[in-house]
Amino acid sequence: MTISIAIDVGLALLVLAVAAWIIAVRDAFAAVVGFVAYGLLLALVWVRLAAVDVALTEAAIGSGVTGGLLLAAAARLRSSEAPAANERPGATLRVLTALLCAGISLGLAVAVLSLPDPAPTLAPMAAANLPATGLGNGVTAVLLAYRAFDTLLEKVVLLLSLIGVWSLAPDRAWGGRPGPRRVVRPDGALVFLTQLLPPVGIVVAIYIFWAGADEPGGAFPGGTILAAMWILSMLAGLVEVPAISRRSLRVVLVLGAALFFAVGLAGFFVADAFLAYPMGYAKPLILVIEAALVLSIAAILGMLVAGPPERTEER
Amino acid sequence: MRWDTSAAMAEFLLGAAGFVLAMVAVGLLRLLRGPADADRMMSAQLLGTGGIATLLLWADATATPAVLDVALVLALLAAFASVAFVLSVSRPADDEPSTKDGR
Amino acid sequence: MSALLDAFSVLAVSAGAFFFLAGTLGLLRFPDALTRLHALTKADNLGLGLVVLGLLPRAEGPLAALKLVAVWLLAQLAGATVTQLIGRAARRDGKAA
Amino acid sequence: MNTAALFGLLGAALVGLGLFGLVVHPNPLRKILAFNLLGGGVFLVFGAVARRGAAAGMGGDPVPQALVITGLVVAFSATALAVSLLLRLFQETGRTTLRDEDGGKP
Repeated sequence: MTISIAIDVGLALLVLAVAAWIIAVRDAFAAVVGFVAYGLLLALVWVRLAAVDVALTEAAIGSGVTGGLLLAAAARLRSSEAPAANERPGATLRVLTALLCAGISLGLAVAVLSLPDPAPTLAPMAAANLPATGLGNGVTAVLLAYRAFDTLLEKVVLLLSLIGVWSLAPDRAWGGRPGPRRVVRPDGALVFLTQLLPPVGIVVAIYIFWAGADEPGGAFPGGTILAAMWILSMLAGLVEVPAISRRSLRVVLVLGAALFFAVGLAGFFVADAFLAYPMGYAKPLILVIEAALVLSIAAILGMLVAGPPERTEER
Repeated sequence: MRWDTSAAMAEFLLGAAGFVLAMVAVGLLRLLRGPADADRMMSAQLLGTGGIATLLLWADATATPAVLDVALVLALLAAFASVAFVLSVSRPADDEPSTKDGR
Repeated sequence: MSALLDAFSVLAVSAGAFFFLAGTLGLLRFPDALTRLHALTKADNLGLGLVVLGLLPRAEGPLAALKLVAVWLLAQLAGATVTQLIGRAARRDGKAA
Repeated sequence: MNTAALFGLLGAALVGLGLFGLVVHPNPLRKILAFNLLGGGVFLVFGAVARRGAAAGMGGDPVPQALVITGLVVAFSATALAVSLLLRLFQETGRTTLRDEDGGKP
């Protein structure tokens, strides 16, 4: 299949060129647009690497939500002056850095080329234990059964980073709403898009989450799509950004991690180990946890993009 | 029965996917040249559409229907970055006369 | 029948690929932003549309066909919106320059 | 050369590029971008390892793939935190430089 090889080589060169351009270009906004393209191309690379689950997550997070976040930041920072010339490292330093970085790349490349053959893999074990989980998708099984502990801690990391963002709020705005007040703009195309897209997006998100049990999909891309739809509605002024002190918001934020943790603790009593699922109940439990995770991921990502609170309730 | 043709068809679809990908890659030159933000957004938009078409062709050529879902997510979020950008720069009191837009 | 459908797929996909070629050429060769935008919308609408049309008869089951159509519709919606935003930005750039 | 090795090498190159940008760019937003490029490279190396581990009817070893999915989400949360810090710095000082200009902070 020479066409396949040609496509792979072309795609790799394209990603490399876009990445080099992102580093080299002067204008910050142009670099961010390049980054959106980079995320999209990486999603294609993941498909070529037969990692469709990763491709879905990359498509949703990498080019979608991260792109929006960075473009919005670039827009708000446009008025800031360019860094002074004396802040740029000198030519000698740059050459030295380039050499060092090239050395690191070279070392990694050697490591990639000298990976053991045959490759060590956990795929047979993952496949052999799939029937016990009732799932059909190995990646979902790893995320929510075999390595559930990692996923639980990752939820905690997400919450911690949200607390980090909130802690940047000025004292007077604590407990208030992030971002400026937004009004619905009388603008045909945008209103049309922001009213039509979220319902479709919610359906797609639920489908991706549901398919995740047996096909590529799952809580991460599902939750991210939901987050993107929420962000769109908030930006368009169709939905108010919730105040961070609101109890219902906080419940949704911790719901995923809390339920995950509770099921994990229950594992001590019903299945002899933390995060062990009782026989025969693995799949329903996993689906319930995943549903909670979808909601929590959507809420956390949405609030992360919204940023620290800036205005208090009474304004 | 299409035993004999299906392999050739897969090869053709893969070739078409490569062609579309190559085209939008060339279109990325507009990202390099600019000169305005509008031009850069255009080439990103073209890359998005081309990437979606490439994924649809791959899904068929390699018989992996799950790849369709990736295309679906990309299509859903295709406008997200641009719209987020526009909405976050504009203030409520926007000076643009939107009604005068012909399109 | 299947040979006919295959021929249809080949034709539609080829035509779609051609519109991507046209869109790219237009994007690179046309002199100003608004004409470039015009070229872009051709690739957007017709290129993807014809590829979807060519793949439809080969779709495995109604769900796959539904997804193909949904992808095209979503891309249309995104394309229309972004085109409008870009067009406005291009006019503003033109005025500023 | 097979697909896994090719994209693994791409990942290695991206790590170097991202690291270079992270070091030499004085603008924090560009540093955030470079950090994400670097992250993408690391994930691709994982992807190459996963692809090589294809077995038992799976296209790749699901364990590194799951790690990458977790990593993507964590990378996003780190990016969002960094962007918030940067925007807050800009709000407070009107500048986005990390340089401590005249010896001390006002």
